[in-house]
Amino acid sequence: MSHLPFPILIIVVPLISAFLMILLGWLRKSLCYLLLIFVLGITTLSSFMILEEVLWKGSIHYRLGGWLPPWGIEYVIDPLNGFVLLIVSTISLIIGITSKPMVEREFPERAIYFYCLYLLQITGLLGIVITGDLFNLYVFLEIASLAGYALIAIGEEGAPFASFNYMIYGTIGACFYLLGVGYLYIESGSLNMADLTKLLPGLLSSKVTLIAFAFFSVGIAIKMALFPLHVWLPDAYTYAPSTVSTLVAPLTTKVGAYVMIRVMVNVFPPTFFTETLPAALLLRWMAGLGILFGCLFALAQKDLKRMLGYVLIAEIGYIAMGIGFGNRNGLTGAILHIMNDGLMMACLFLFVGAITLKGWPRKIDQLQGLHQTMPLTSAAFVLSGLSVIGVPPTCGFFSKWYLVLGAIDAKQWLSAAILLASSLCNAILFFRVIEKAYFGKAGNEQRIERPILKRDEAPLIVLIPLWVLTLGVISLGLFSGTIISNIIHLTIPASF
Amino acid sequence: MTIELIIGKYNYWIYISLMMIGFYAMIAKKNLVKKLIGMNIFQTSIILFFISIGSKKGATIPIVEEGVKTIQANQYINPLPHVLMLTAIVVMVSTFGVALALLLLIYRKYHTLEEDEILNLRR
Amino acid sequence: MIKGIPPGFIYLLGALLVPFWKGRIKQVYLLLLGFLSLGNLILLETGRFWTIRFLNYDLILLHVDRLSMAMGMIFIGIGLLALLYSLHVQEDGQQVAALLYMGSSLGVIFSGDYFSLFFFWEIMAIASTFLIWYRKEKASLEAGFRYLLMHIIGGCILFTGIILHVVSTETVLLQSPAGSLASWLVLIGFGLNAAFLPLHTWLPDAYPEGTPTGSVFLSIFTTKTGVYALARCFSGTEWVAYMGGAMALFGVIYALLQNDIRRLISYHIISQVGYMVAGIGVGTALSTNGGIAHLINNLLYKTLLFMGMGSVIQMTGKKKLTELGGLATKMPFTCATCVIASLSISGAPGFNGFISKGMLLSAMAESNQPWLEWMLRLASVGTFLSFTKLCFFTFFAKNDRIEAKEASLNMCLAMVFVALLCLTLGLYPTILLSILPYPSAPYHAYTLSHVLGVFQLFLWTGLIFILAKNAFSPHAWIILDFDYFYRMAFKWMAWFFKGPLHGLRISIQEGCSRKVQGLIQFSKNPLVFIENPSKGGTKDYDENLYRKPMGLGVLLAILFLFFYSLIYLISS
Amino acid sequence: MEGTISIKPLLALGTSALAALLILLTGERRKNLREGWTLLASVIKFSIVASMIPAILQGKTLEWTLVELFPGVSFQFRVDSFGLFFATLASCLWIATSIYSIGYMRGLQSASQTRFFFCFALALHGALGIAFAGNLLTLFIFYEILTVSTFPLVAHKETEEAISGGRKYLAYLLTGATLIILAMGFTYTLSGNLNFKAGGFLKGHGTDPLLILIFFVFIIGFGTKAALMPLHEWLPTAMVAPTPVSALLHAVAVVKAGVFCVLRVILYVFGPQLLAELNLWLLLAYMASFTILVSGMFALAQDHLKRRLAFSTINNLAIIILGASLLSPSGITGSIFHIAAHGFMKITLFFVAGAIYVKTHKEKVNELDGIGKAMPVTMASFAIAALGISGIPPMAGFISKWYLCLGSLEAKEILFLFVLLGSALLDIAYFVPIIYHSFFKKPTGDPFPQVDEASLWMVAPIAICAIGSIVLGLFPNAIFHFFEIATLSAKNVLGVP
Repeated sequence: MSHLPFPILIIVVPLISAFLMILLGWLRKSLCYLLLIFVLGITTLSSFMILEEVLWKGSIHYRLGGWLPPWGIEYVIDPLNGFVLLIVSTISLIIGITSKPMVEREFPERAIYFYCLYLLQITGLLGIVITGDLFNLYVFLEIASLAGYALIAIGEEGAPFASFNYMIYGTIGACFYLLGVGYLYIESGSLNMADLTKLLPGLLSSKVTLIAFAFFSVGIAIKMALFPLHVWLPDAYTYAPSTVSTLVAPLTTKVGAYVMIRVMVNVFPPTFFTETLPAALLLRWMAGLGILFGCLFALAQKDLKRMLGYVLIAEIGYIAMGIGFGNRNGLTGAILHIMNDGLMMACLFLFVGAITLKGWPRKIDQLQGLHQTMPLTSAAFVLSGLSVIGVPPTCGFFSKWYLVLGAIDAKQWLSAAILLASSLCNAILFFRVIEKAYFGKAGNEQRIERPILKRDEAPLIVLIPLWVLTLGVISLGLFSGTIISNIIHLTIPASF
Repeated sequence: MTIELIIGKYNYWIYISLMMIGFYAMIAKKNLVKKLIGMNIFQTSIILFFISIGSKKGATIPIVEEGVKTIQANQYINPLPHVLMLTAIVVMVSTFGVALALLLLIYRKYHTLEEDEILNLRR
Repeated sequence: MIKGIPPGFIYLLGALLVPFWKGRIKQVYLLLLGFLSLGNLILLETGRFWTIRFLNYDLILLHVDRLSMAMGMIFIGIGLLALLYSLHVQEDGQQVAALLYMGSSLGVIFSGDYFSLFFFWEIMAIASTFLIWYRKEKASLEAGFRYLLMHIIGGCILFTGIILHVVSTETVLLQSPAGSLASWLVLIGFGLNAAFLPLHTWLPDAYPEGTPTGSVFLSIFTTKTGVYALARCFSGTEWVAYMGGAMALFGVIYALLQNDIRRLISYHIISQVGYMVAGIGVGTALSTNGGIAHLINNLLYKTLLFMGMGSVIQMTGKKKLTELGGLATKMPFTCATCVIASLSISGAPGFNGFISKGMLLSAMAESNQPWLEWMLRLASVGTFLSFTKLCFFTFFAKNDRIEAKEASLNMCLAMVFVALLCLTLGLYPTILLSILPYPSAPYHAYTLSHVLGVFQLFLWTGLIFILAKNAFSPHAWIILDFDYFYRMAFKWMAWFFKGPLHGLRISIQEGCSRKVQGLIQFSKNPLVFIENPSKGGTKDYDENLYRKPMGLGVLLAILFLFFYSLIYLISS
Repeated sequence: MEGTISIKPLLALGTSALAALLILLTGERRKNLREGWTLLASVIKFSIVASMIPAILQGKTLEWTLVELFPGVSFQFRVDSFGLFFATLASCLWIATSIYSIGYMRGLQSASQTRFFFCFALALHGALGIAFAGNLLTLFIFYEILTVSTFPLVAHKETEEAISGGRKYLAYLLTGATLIILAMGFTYTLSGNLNFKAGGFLKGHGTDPLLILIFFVFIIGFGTKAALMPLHEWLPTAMVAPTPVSALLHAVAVVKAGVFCVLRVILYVFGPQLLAELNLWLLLAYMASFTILVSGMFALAQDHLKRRLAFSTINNLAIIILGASLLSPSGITGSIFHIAAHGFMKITLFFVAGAIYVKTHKEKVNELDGIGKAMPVTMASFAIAALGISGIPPMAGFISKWYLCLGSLEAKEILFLFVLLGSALLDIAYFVPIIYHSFFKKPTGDPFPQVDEASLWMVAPIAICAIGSIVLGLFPNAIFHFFEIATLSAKNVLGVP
């Protein structure tokens, strides 16, 4: 029993505040934003404290209601949870700060509900990460997803349809996951992850376990939008309101990736995943194809946000590929990329949000002159774009580096080639945009006439978080050594 | 293929058939409401699956009467799946609710709920 | 005690200041430089000085012995006269080039190691090229380029030899190169400057195209440094001696066929250098002395000839024998000096050519080289013949259409001075003999047999000229030299680089960019290979056109589930 | 060899980074201040770099470690003799280029000058970082900074041609960069180490075929920047950039950085011993020789002055690589020295091309007949530099030629000596016609009616660089001790005392 209440605070505070938000909204609408920031601040603080404690004292076991596992729900926080928790809460805080002007511009009348859903979404995501119980994870998964469906549906013309589409797939994914849990329960009689870790090695030969694993593989793949089960993603993220896609894009899929690592590598014995079954092989293939597909289709897009959606699919491919290598370096790369990609995507989607805020179109062709009116914003885009390409010293390079090392360790030359080719593809993608934004005169496409190309920067409340993220993108790469040796290495199973 | 496999595990067969019906609806039906119903059937099948794995022959519901001192596990069916499914039902209901709201939005926008018509409209 | 500095430095550093002076001051400055180096020459002592550490080598910038001293004296002396001759030149660049040229050739003469020798060798080549280009005619530009190319090629060959030598001996000291390949390469390198056959083509090609004053400088230094270098490193190589003989004959024969006056003299340079090379190749003390003596004498009368012909060209604007004539009265000084020079070169007694030619012939006889001796004698016949022709057709043949004035004062002064030198050395050969490298090889010029031999030769030659005057009269024909093949080779190479090779590069590039264009088109719509739903052909990708019903995705999910389960079940 | 801890490398790098920032902040409004920053930074940076020379000459190395990136590899600067050589060259020529580019950009009244100066400072930052990097990863970080910061410079004119040139540049270089990641990954997997060590650290790791593979991946990777054929095509295309950029690109920072990296790989990662054992040096030398000759031939066919210079650059870069691949003391010395020699001479040539463009807007070789009269100092500098590149004394090119040829004989491969001399001949063949046409050819009419020398901002750097290439030839150890440092590096690499 932990003496610190943080593990429960981090779930309960946003959950309760979500409902308080509506009450507060009836009283004073203007306070909602402050409440949001306050709550997100608390969660960030808590996750920070949790991570610190985990790193100093080892895993935290927090039992809800005092029930002993395997009957009660237990929150187990090891360095992996702690790390992802911190990523999720920090990014959500930063995005939360920026939400105000975007909400006011796009849907001011629905602000209260937005904030409420926002908190629910965060509750779900944090819950997924923090829980040590498989079923509880399902519940949080659905909380996050439901909030996500609703949030996405706020968006522009195609949003409800995209959201419905997302919901069908999401539900199937979640249900598959639930079935997997059910099969595991049949076999082992336990839902607790720590318990299962102990029980499962004896049960691996059973067909039921195999089927459970298959359900997990597909279910989680749908949730994390792994190719070819990604079909929901581009539409949903394109049509979502900018602040929503800024929140959902970096986090939801990353949390999905976390679940994949947790289930496949932690709950099941790692050798089961890499050696007994060709699961790692399949994952690598899916990831490799996904990377190529994502890059290729991103190239074909004309809409900046949609392009980023496809880039995201490729990025998910990276993480999956890292897991699929089934070795220390690969997994390090995958976990590091969860953080890095979270930052990069937040930064990029926030950029899109910022330019939409100032009335710029999202069409890549129409960005001429952007750097004159919004120099700082576009500079942030350039830097995070470079990170996606994998230009050092930005953080994107380091995850790519570990992934390549993993590929070399696993002797997966094709995968290595795909990783490298995709960074070239990314270069084309981002320099295409940069070129338009900075060297706009060349295009013979119709240039939108902007009579005054005066500086018209995004508001500070967006700009500062954007640059905080950008600085993170630039500088975290240099500290990746510290992060890896102090945190990520603790999360990797000993057998790797 | 023994008769036991069919009869003895009928609960699984039912769950699988329900699930397939749900899938069929989701895949083949053009109408979004029908798709949604398919999804609901699919979810219900999962509930059935969970409930059935918790059941035992001759056991009763897991409510301990007052005053009973010793609990014999084989007299009660496993309570945990029930508990889980209570939660799951809540989740599913809310999903359904959200979905209906979405359909409402879609209908307002396109004045139809037929998927192919919507796709055509957006071309 | 004031020690001398390396003589080349005076000119090399002096050249840098030329652009800062104007008009009369510049002329004084130039002459001052000449006298300064003359004075410096007196201060030089025998030995090795100015050893400096450069890179990993100890370079000797001032290596003085009798050979280099003799060369230095004549170079500086004649250089001063050449400067005097070219005082009227206005262009700074030309003066700078001339000074650099002189300085670097002096650098070659006085350097005691291969590194600095080569260093100055290359500067010499470049600087001299500018003297050709300054004429600014299209022909001279191209000829200069060919000249430069030849010299750079020669430089490269020499360089290879030197490097081979340096690597095998680990020293850069100037000595006979070690190793047969190295010595062949160095020999060829030196030989190109000394106009060995068939590497001589640069000489008659470029010298006639130089500026009038520039040609004077050109005729002085380049070939003579070659001869010097041969004397330093290849004295006594029989092969070289025969090359010399061949050059002497070849030059004369081609000279006889020329129409352009400066080209005629140019071929004579080859011939005269042949004498020297032969002397050096034989390698006895007397023959080497003879070679160097001939070098000195040749410098005097050949410079005089170039000066004279330069004046003629400058004054008349014509340079073909067929167009000239009758200048004897109009340019008396020029005429007189030219006749003196012609007599000198032909080796008439009383003129300096007589002394050195005699030395060479006696040396040949002494060392039992009858073939060489006869080759040189035959060349002498040709020399006399061609100079009779030159003087006759330039100055004495009838030509009424020509108009000319006497050359300017500085030119005449220089010419007269050189002519006097020719005579002095011819009449008082001891002056000449005292500075030669081997003081131990005595020679008496005016013996009866020598004088008689020469007169005999002159008589016969004169007879031939008078009898066959028409045959020798100038014709405007083109004479094929080895030149032709070199030019063709260069032309073909240039054509190949600019035509097929360039075309290949362009076509590869275009092929690549077409491929890239195709890729770009593909990337705009990766689904081109799949049927386009809106039957409009391949358009850019549009998500609305390609959006599939959501049932497809659901199906995909189930298929994947099935697929995964199957694989897991099979593989476990 | 123990490194002395010193903050100087960091300071030197910080200077240019700070300058870039200040330039960006100052912006278009206060031009003088902005350009003042450039000049100030270049001078400060140069003095910091120069102040490290004495310590290096004493055989020390200066180190500064920032942060450990992963086990065994830190973000670390280590200044050794080779690195300092390049850094001195780059920072020294940056001063010249800054002065020149002020003249150039003002002369052309070019747009987006802030971007230009910003990227310029950043590119120099990258170049210096490459020079000071203590391991492959740090090197790669700055390599990429250099690549990316040069893209806006190439595309500066914002015309269709400029942008496509920029694209080509990026396409080539980023492809190369990804290969480098792969090669680094292999290296790290094999040896668990990426720190440069004079004489290499890969010996004794991995199998021969794998090492050969790594080597070629490295060479192809870095070879794109060093414009090794057939990876050179970006370079002539990148000539659309403004001339100071071309000068920087082709004389100092970018391509030299590529060559520097190749040399680092040859000498400090693989090491002479390993390369000799695997016989890889010969292969590399053949590759370089091919490039040398073919690029020389290509250069002959170019009408565009800057393009001709570009091919000449390709040629010279390959010469540097050839020299290093010979693995002999003189070869390595010559090759390192040639980095500086070529730097000074080629930057002069580009400056001249730029000065001509600013004054006359002419870029073709055959349009320059008679320009020597109008711009005598400029064209004289051109002549000096061009002849120097051909290896004519007293210019610096001669010294490098001498040592390179010595090197080829020390390696017992006289073939490469012929290659080097052949390239010198080709140099003469394509440079000299420009010289005599510009000075002596009588053009029809007066093609340059009112042309005189460009502004002092431009002529001064031109003349200084031209004189510099002569001074470097006559006194190769003067001021910067270039030759001594080159010899020192060669000794370190070969392990000769």
